[in-house]
Amino acid sequence: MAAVGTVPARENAGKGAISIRNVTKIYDPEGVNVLAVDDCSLEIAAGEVCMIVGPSGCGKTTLLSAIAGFHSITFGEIYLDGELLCGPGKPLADQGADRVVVFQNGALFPWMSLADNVAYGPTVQGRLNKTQAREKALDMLAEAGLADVGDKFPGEVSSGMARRAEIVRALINDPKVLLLDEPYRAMDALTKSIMHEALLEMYDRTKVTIFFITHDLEESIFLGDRVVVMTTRPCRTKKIVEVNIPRPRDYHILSSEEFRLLVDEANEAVHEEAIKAFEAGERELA
Amino acid sequence: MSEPVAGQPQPGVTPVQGPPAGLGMFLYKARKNLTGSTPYLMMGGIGLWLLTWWLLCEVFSVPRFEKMPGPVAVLSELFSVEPFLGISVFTQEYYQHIYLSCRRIFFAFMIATGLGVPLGLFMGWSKTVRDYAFPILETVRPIPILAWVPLAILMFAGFEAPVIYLATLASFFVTTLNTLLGVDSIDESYFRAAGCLGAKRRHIFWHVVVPGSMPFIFTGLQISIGVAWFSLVAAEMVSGDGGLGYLIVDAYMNNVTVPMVIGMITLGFVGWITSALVRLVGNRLMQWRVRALALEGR
Amino acid sequence: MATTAPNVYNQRTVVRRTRWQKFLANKKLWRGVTAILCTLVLWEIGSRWDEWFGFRLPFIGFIPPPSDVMVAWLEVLPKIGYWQSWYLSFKRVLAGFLSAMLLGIPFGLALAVNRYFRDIFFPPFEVLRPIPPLAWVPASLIFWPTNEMSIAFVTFLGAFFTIVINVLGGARSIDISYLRAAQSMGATQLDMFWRIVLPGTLPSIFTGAAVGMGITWEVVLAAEMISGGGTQAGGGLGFFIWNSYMGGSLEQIVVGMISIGIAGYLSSSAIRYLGTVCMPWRRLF
Amino acid sequence: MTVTPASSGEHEAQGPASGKGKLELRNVNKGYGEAWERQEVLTHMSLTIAPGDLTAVIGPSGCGKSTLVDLIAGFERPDSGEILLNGEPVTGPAHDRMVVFQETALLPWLTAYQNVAFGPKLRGDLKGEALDAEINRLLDKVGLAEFKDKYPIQLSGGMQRRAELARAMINNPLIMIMDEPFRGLDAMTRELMQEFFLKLFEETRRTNLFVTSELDEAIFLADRLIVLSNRPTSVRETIEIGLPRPREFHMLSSPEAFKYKRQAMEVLHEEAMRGFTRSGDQQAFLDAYRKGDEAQSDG
Repeated sequence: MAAVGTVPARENAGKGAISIRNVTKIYDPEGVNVLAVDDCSLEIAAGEVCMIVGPSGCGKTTLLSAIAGFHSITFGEIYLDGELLCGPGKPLADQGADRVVVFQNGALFPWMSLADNVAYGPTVQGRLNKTQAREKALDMLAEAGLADVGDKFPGEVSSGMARRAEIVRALINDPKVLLLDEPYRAMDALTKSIMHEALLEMYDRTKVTIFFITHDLEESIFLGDRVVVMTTRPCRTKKIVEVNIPRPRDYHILSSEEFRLLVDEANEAVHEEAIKAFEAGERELA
Repeated sequence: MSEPVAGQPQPGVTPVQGPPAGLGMFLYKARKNLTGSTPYLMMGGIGLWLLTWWLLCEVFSVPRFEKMPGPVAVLSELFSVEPFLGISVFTQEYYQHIYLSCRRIFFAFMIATGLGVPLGLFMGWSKTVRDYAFPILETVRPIPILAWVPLAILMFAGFEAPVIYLATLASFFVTTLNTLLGVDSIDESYFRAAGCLGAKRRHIFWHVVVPGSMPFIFTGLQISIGVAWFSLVAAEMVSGDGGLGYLIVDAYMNNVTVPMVIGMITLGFVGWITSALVRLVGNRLMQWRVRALALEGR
Repeated sequence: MATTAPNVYNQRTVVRRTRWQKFLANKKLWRGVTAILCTLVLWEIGSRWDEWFGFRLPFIGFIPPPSDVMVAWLEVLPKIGYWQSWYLSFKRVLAGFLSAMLLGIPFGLALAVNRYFRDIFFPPFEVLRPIPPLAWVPASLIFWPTNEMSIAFVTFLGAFFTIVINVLGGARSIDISYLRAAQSMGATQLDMFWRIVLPGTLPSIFTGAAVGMGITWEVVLAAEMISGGGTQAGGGLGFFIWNSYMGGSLEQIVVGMISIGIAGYLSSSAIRYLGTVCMPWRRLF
Repeated sequence: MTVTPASSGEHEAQGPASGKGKLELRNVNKGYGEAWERQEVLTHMSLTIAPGDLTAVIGPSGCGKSTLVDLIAGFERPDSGEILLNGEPVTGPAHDRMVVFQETALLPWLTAYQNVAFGPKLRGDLKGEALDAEINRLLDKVGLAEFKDKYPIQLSGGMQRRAELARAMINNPLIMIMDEPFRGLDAMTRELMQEFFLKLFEETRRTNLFVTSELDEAIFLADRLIVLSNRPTSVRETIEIGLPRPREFHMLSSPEAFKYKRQAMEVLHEEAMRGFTRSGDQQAFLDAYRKGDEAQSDG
């Protein structure tokens, strides 16, 4: 579905294919020498919701950081729409507004109101002037059901609202890819399910490519087109589950038969990795 | 799915009766505060303290305490139109001393803030600046400010400059280190988020580093103004000419105790006012934090 | 494109550095050393400007050059009087500091655990707190029979307020679930005080002690300068500085300043060390 | 529900009834604040927890689950109504009801061993070698034998929860109250902790009240699931979970489990939305999420 209402059609619609080829990341090669990602390859189509599931500390976030340009990679290369992001000779990708990250604990600037936060991207890139950006920000917030709280500071609204505003802040830049790093981790299950529906609704509107990191299997099946189960450190792809549940989805799906079958299919692999990660964790501390 | 937004009345929920407005709210709060024992105990505490002071110094004239002026002596002197010892709220001299001290504090505080905050920000922002500047700062810092007194007198001519220099030095260290701490305290994800949104390095400085370290800067400034008063008093006592510290030490030299205590009380009061002012400015500049804290405090 | 062999991990040819090589490559360290050396050199040049170029630079020109300071220091090092100053100052700091701890910790804890006690005693405490400790010097000189006692009293005041505020804040911020857990395991009020409130406040006590120690040194120094100067009761590093000032020995002033810096640093390190010994659970990580 | 007590070699110092408390809440009401600030948290709360059962309580966040725990544990008193444990009214905190706290309340200045020893040492009801043996047995049982001399911050999140379980179990409570004990753990560790806890429970069948906001967790663990309504809170629905014991994690994706899930989800979603969009009162809204924010500090 194309964009509705006040938002003009997305310029970057249909873009955002990520190609991760043989990526390896070694932290601190001269010292502790930790192999975080080992020869990982993954193709993500434009407009796909790709869910990455793996135990915490397995190296998923490293992968996201490499795409976003926070961390360099040691070997391999990553392409966005056929253009090299990082690879040999250019280990660190440039940071840019075509790949916007939503962070685990939220990174709305607490010193700016929600509207200013959302308007920040276009203003700082010089695409829009302050008033225009603010207007657009308020429009987009209203669309996400946050019309009344545009002038509030992030500390004044609930974490659920803040998280939605953060996604709006990402979307206003018309990114090719939205990178989400366990954004709902700290929320309780019921709030989470409401947040999921809000995210799905935004996705149905924009069809932006989503790279979503989580360790919650149900969340990933509910949201994703494809669930990639990762091994514990070093990070490799272990199993890929295609999710063919039609969109738009709502919470009824969570208790449907097809959902159950998918959970059943992926559960074994995830559980195995969880135990492995757990045992590794115990060993490390002993 | 579009959720109803907070602000629209929802069916099936009993409306919460709003808080009373204006005078009603004031009366409600006053009533609530006065029903507990706390306000009475607090007043009792102050009263008890004044009473002890009075009994010790003026009524029973306990040995050693008798040398000190009691609260009655101090207060009657402080509020007499024709003070016996020359200092009261009706004399110009009293305000002259306050003015002198405040002016020195003002200059010292401004210089220290003007130098310390930018230095701290740059140290936090650039690793190179920090690597060079931090060791020097840390080497000089353990030297107590008051050890600088003789050097300050030698380095600066006159009465005014050494005093201001000492107060400045004291608040400079506190301000710089707290600002640095403030920059360090900013979550890495804010830098990353700004980078993602297309901010350049200079944008990050102005939009992330500066506002993000504000809370620590103002904590630092509050401590810094306290430290400035601390060193100002010492400096005025040793080398000064006028000012509240001088008032105290001058009274001591002349063997009169009442102006001494008046000086102490005034110092406490003025010091408290200045730090309240800093807090006020901080709160004005950091509405985002004040509001969030107010909600949490509930 | 094919930059990766399938088993990259084992084929790495990265050379590991030895500890010594790492030390040499420590950029931060060398930058720090450079900065301090540069400062010293600039100081030397600034101070000797008068000698070399015939006119005095402002400010820095009045400070003796570091080389002269070094010479002066070597001169006083073997003298007993210098070490006696150290001893006297340390004694005063310790006396004031310990008495502040002994009174401040129980007072702070009492303020924290008992509401009525807090309501009564906190307001006068708050009224007295903003008065800078040095403003008490003349009053305490009059009040106490000896100089030594008045110095001790002012020193005590300096540390006392800081320690009380820290203890109070620390004790009030103890997680309520600790108290509840203890309660449901059958702890009495006394148990809760000794086993929860006290260890829970320990970190704040040490924070307060570290800050208090700094103030103590300042106060002792000032008190020595103001009161001890010129009398036989004097002594101490503050007096050493003041005496050098009166005697016009600029180098010795700087020697005194550096000595006091070292002394202050030593005492705060001692507190930090004590903190790690008393709180093993904070030493980790 | 009739249960045959699992016979394990457990130390049963408190007599035969140990660990098999029966808890009853009769028409309990609780609210906070005065006048216009007054917020009713619990209204007409009645429920019975059968001995040897694991009862899960689930409800939207901010609905008053924690208040319920505080009341049962005796940290707070109800405004009206009564709480009975084995027929005796609850008057204050005591070691017959042990709470396992959200996040954990292990004392950071004590090692795992000392933390477990804390309760018995306070009361002095278990001493010397008997105490030592019991602590070691429990630590071994929760898989922390190697870690007994470590301080809580040296342990991983999962280990801390297990240490806290051991600390509660050594007091031999009549009932264990778990207040969202696995909150803040990541989903995978959480799953493992659930399995672990389940094994522990099925071995001892100690009466357990398990408060949670995670539906899967509740269905996986519980004999009975109590769904709470949004604030003011009362029991909205009770679902008997008939999954066989001993349970395994496969059962969670069985058709039967999904049947329970469907049943509970309808009610829960409705209640959660009610909390989410509750009136225009921003404050109430925030209250509901305050806890979610606090959990973030777990990073």
